[in-house]
Amino acid sequence: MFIPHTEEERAAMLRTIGVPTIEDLFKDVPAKYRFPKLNLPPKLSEMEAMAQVQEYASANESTQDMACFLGAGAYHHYIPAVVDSILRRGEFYTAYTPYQPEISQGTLQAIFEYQTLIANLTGMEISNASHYDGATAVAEAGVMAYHNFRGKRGNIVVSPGVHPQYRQVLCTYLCGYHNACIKGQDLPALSTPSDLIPLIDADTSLVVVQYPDFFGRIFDLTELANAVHAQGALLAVSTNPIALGLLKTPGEFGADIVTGEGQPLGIPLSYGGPYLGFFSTRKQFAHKLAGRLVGETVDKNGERGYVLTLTAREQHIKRDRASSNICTNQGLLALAASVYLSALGKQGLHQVAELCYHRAHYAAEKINKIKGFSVTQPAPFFHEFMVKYPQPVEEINGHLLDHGILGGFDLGTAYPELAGHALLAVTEMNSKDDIDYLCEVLEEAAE
Amino acid sequence: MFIPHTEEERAAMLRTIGVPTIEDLFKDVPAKYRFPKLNLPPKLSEMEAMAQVQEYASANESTQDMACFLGAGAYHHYIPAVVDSILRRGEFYTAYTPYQPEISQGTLQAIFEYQTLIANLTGMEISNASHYDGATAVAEAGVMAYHNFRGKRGNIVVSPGVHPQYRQVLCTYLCGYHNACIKGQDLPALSTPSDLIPLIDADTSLVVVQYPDFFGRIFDLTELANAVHAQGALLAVSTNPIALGLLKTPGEFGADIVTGEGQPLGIPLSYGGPYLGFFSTRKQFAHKLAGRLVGETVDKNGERGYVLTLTAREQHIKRDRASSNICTNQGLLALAASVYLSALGKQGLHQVAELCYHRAHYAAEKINKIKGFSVTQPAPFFHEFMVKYPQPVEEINGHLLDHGILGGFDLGTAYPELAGHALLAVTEMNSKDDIDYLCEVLEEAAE
Amino acid sequence: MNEPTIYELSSPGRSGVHYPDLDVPKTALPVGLTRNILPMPELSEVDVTRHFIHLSQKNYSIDKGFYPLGSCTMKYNPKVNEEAARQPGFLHAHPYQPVETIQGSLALMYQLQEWLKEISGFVGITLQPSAGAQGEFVGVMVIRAYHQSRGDTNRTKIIIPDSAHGTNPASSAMSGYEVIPVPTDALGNVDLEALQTVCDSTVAGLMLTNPNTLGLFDQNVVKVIEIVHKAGGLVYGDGANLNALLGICRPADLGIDVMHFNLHKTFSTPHGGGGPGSGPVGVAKHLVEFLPEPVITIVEEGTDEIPPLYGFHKPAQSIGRVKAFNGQFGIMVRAFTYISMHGPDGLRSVSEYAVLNANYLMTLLKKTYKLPYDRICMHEFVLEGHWSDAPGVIALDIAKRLMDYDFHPPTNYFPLIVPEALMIEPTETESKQTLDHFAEVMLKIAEEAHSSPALLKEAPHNTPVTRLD
Amino acid sequence: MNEPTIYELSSPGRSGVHYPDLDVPKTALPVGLTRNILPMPELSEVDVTRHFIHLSQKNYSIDKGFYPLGSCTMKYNPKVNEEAARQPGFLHAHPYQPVETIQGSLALMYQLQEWLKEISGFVGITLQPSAGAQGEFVGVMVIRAYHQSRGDTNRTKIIIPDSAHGTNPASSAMSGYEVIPVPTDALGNVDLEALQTVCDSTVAGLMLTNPNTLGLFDQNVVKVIEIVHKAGGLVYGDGANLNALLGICRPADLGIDVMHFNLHKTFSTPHGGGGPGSGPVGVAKHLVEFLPEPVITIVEEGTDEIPPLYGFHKPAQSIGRVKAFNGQFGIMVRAFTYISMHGPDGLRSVSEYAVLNANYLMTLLKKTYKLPYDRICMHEFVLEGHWSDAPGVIALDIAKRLMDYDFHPPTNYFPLIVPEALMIEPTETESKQTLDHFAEVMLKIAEEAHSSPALLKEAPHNTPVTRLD
Ligand SMILES: Cc1ncc(COP(=O)(O)O)c(C=O)c1O
Ligand SMILES: Cc1ncc(COP(=O)(O)O)c(C=O)c1O
Repeated sequence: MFIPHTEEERAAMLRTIGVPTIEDLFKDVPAKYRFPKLNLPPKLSEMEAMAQVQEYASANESTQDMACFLGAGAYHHYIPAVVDSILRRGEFYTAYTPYQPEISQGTLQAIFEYQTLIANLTGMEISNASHYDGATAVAEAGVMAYHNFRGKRGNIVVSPGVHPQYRQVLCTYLCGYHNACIKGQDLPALSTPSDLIPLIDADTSLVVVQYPDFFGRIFDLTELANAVHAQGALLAVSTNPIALGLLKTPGEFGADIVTGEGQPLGIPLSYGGPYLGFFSTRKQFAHKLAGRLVGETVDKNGERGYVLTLTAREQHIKRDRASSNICTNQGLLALAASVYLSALGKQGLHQVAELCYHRAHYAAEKINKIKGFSVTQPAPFFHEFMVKYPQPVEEINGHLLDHGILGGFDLGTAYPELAGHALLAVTEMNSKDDIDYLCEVLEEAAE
Repeated sequence: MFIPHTEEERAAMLRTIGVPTIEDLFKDVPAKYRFPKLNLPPKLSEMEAMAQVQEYASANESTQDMACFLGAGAYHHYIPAVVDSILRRGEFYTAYTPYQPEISQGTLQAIFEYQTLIANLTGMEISNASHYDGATAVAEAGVMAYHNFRGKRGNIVVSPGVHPQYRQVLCTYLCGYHNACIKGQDLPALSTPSDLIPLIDADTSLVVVQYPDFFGRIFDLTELANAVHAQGALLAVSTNPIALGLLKTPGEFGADIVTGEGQPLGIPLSYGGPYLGFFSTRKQFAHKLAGRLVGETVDKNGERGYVLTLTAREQHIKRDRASSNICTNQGLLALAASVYLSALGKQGLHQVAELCYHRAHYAAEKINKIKGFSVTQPAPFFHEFMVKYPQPVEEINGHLLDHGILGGFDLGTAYPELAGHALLAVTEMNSKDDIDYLCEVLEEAAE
Repeated sequence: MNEPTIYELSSPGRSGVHYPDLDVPKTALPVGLTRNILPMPELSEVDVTRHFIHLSQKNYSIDKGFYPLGSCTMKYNPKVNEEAARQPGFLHAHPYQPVETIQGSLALMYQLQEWLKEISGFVGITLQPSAGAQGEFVGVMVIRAYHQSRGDTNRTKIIIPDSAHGTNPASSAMSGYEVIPVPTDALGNVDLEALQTVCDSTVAGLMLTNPNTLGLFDQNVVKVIEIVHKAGGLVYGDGANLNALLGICRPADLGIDVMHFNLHKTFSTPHGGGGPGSGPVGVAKHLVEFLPEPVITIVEEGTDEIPPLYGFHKPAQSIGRVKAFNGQFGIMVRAFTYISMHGPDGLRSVSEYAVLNANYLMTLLKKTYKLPYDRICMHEFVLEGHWSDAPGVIALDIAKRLMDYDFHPPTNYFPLIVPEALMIEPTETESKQTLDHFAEVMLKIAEEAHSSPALLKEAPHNTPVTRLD
Repeated sequence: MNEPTIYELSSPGRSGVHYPDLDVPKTALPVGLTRNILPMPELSEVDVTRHFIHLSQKNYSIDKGFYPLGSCTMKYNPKVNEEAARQPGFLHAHPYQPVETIQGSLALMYQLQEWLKEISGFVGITLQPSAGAQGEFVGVMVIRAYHQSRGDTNRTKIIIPDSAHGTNPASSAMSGYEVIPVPTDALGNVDLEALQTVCDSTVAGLMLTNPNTLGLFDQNVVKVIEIVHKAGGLVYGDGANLNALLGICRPADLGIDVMHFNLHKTFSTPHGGGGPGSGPVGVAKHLVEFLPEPVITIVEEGTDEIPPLYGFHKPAQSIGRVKAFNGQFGIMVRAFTYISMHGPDGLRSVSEYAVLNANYLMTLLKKTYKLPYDRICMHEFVLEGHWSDAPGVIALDIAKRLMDYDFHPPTNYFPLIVPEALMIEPTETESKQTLDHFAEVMLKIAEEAHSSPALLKEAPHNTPVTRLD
């Protein structure tokens, strides 16, 4: 199976080492704790293990079995077959961090390209090699801003329109930092960027907004950016990469940091992970950036090559003064995003974004016409929009489920003031027919 | 998508060629037949095409949804994940016939190893690179034997225990040959090898048996081999490669040609294809062998290399005097078989064969005890055994299907005299629990 | 780097894939009928993976680069095809499942038959043949059955142009026919006069490749077919070159009676290092009843709500079976997916761009390499790989030298009627940039052939092994 | 061969993946909020495939060969794991699906929690952390929350041995702690005296890696833990080296309070060229209520017929969330599959053979390379890559020279306490043959270092690029 040793080989190796048995190699382990009996099920053969896994998997219903109108930070997009065909290459997935550049040029160039793609997509200058997910990317933006002002500005203003879980993670990450304080959490759920401005002051290191926000709303961030910069603070924008196939970039608004969840870029839903946190910023912050960074160089023959750069920021060298503890990140998913963006290209990405945009608006308009349902939120929005339901969201969602539809996110669970509202997501996977069917079932549900 | 040309590139290329439009390249096509309108559905995007294909696929029930006791030449075995991980390598599946050995050593060495594995498995000296399937491998044995005697021996004696479709294919292949005649077709279905002996005479070029035969029966072929050779004829044995994990090889019995269906060696059922015909023989017939053959050589630096060898047999050179017309064969499936055999190895193959053997006998014994059912056929058998049903096989199979069981092959469809008999197959995929469940449902069916 | 064989890597006692322990009582093994040694290798999974990964790295492939192997249509194989064919409902279906449980596969096959009819103009299709050569065999056997069914038993010959692929004569011979070659004329067409001469009442048919293996559309194709038909023969079309004709011209419209398709060429199913392929055969009306069994058919018409029930049909005068089960199903799924993604306009574009690419490349090369038949080509063209002022350099040297530049060489030494043939088929999936780069290298090699021929004679220089014979 | 970047390969106007045409009316785009240029590359699918295939070919990987990168446990990644994680029911499940629709995933996570508990001896597990470093962060935050919950707010320091991985001090600092290093003694253990000295009431805890990064099991581990506990501190275990301890010793039994697992090391989930990993954290009883949310739990007990209903639980004094959604689920499936296929005996074998391999290789090399701590090692060992009689040659040169022999080098320059460190972790999946071959090459390189050092200084010689800084 996976341990190749034959009896003879083991015996020969023990002879070379000079111990009689393998057990003798463990004498440093306190005898009383040595060789505990593990109460685990007996081993399965590969075919049994696969059968078992299939049994678990088939106990799920998934977006392959249901029409999915659920988003809220994870989106059901089509993944072109070419993406997984590349991810399945052992050369990529069984390598590790490219510590030895000469035999890691594949990984290094792929990351370099990923960085370029993300910088271009977000309208920024540089990008790192990835974060764990969209949430920790926001958190690391908080940490970076904190360090940027050497801890002298403790406040981080966060819009309630930032994904609720991202805000939680930001809080967890920052709570060990002296003086750090997250503001804006008690603003009304549907606050707009301008509602944040009064909270920004000389103690503010960072302002964080989501664009489009958690409710799918698209706001002009110019005014906010000006206000942030007027106070000498930084602006971080957590964004949706597919929306940027269509929308003005955070960079154009003047964002200092752009983060986001890269899952929509060719990464399967996979019950929430592994996903991809992306993080881009301006050149001036290169030394403050967490994580890995790949740069271009030349070898002695003038041949172009790629290397991990600015590693002095990393914990291997800086230890307790490192800008972050991140080590293993989401390399393979960054590769997925690169292949996805390359495969779709300019036209494809734009087309997907348009399909999402127009279909979501079509759905909103149509749902708004159903008796009892109302879409109170004005256009424009992307991927998602909020609907007021005539009955508890859970009930309606139960009804949808019975009709093979995975309903929207129950906003009341994250924003008590929005109880009775659902957040419905529409992507290129939801055809007009799917949307029409959803409307039918919704109508029925309300009866 | 797949055609990369931009408008500008097309225009530039036409300028270089010196024609104004692409249409002008087709002036040799008679105008009246030029540019027909094809009545085909409009093109689908990748995501639509995948959705369509998924719809078709899910209109099937498959052995993944049902407990499968159906065999009859195609078997439900477990395919270790490593097999497909290799088959998905673009380097293998997007290459073609290794005409240029220096850049095809991967394919060539893999075929060479396949040939060695098959020769070793069947107990023969040489193997070719593959045939289309088990049926055409038998047919090509017939053609080879015919040519071996320069058409002077027209008779081929074929056991009724050879797969009915293989016999049909043999007939189709041979019917263009002067004087060729297939004998033995009117013997009783359950004839034994010794029943063939009276049909063998000086006009016999070849005797074909299946081992284990279509009914799963395992016969000693020594006596038959002696009788065949006494008449100066050749013996071809169509065999089951998994059974050879356990059983005496056809080579040991004195077979001159061994063929078989390689599907059980790591190839998905895939509704009947693509499969793999294997074909091995003795060195003395190397020049008579159809298809490709890879041999070992050294380059000028003494480095070992592999090449297509004895190509003078092939139709590129010999044209109408070639030993066969086979060109494209089943290369990728031969690779699958190599990976499968390497991954299972000596222990694994033996273990699979044992599981099949013992479970089949367990099932037979248990079914035989069910009222109304009888297993008339004495042990030993492999993979399969014949059961007499108390009701028409179709009816019982219908009942099984209702209980999620894919029942056995209805022998009456191929052997009218065996109406009311089913051929049940058992592999390592059928656990004792599955078998017990089958018995329960059978018992119920007969009530 | 030499890669050991799996047997050399084997270590006695090492175990690979494990299986469940036996859960039923043992039955005695048949005495005297078990084997004593099972000479299979003994490896761990890591050994196996590394071995085959190492081997794969020694291969050239379309996924790696340009593969202009003439007559083989080495177009890019879309990755979605691979996913399509691996849908569990397809992958795990047993060939003997009751038809009611397998309607998805049958519907797909039926649809593919219909589409192939529409593309080619034929009236009947069998999906059963495993590859082009088997398609040829089927076609010739169908021709044979046709004549026999009419009691026309004197027809013992098949005419085959000298430019034809070797499988054509081999298939004819397998079907019991004598093969009569006809020459190619100066323009690259079938020599009409010669054809006339051999066309008599002993002729069963002609095997015609059009566009032929020179990449040329026969300018007299209608006439050629007429001559054969007049003599009472039928015309077989070798569809290996169909990539030039999608939406351009339907072979049946020209009068061809029977033709095979190469799904692994025209319809982008991968070549697998030498297969699997798939070689469906299309026939005109008068030949439908001779097709091999099974043909997929509608056994019960559907309604608006209920889909039709698909099943099998055995043509009345079928030549029989040529393969067990139902053909290379997995390959059909790939071709089906490919056709779906193209639609009528997309298919026509395929051929248009295949022909554009070939003519473009031919234009770039023909000043430097001799082009024996200089006219607009279809999807491929044939050059001569030798020069009188570069004695000693042959086409093979050019082929090997191309490897040094990371290209797969063109087909060598075929068709036989062109000396030192280099048969180049770029396909439509290659970009202008790739063609320009290839042309540049070809011109450079032509120069090297004159200035430093040793570079060619000793090529390839960077491959895992040096030149092998 | 230089591979152009995807932007260099781009051709204006070229299109990649196509999507359906819009089937609903258009809505006006938000004025002033759309982008004018979308600087994405323009490629066809064949461009994309070839590009990434070319890149892949420039990588070393476990699938290609021996990868003894110390501290990273580069064991073979079973192929079945990849299939398991790609089961459609897993792959297409949305993280916010109602729990009733996702019992398969939840049951798997629950089971994995239980198994990790059993393997480690801990009482509570969170599967949420994304990798080892995030696990450390979680662990230290849990320690912090524990002290705070007791009103013990004076503890501002975390003690970390000088041999520790850089993530340990970084994680402590992120959690607001001051880092106090303790030295390693001559035998490679934590210096007890030094530890005693720094252990006072300001100490929140100790981060201990055991076996440590020298590959040595701390011979005083129980004592070390006792000292910290006596001072009121807690002990964090860095579980990166758990591959030495499966079925050998349960960290919780030793008294460790909290520890992270690296599923991507110990449990064979692939490293992906730098992730994704997964870093579950196990805690002793007194820390269970501080775990991040969510923990998977049984919300309704099952019966013989009805399986239990699984759901989420938020521990009462949870440190909060450290990641959106439910952790790196796909990685959990792989680890789950791996554990299933090993069972208790198989897991113990993993560690036994990992340790056997390391000791064997150490024995073969230690006469030639200086072994600074010469005693039986666990799953890895650290050599010094320099010799006084080969001036100028450093560990890096040896690393680069190994590439010429098709090996991945060991970890370089870590742990920091060994000069010119070469940290070698063979893992249990490598065969004696591979180890013998590696040892042979290492001895040859040692010889070359003395006889022809330029060979080392100029290495690597056959890589796509020469030495890069
Ligand atoms: C012109 C021509 N005809 C027939 C064939 C035979 O097709 P296959 O290889 O699919 O059997 C080929 C294959 O290369 C060919 O090029
Ligand atoms: C000893 C040790 N601790 C912690 C880590 C960090 O783990 P990860 O890379 O999963 O974040 C590593 C990783 O290399 C390590 O070797």
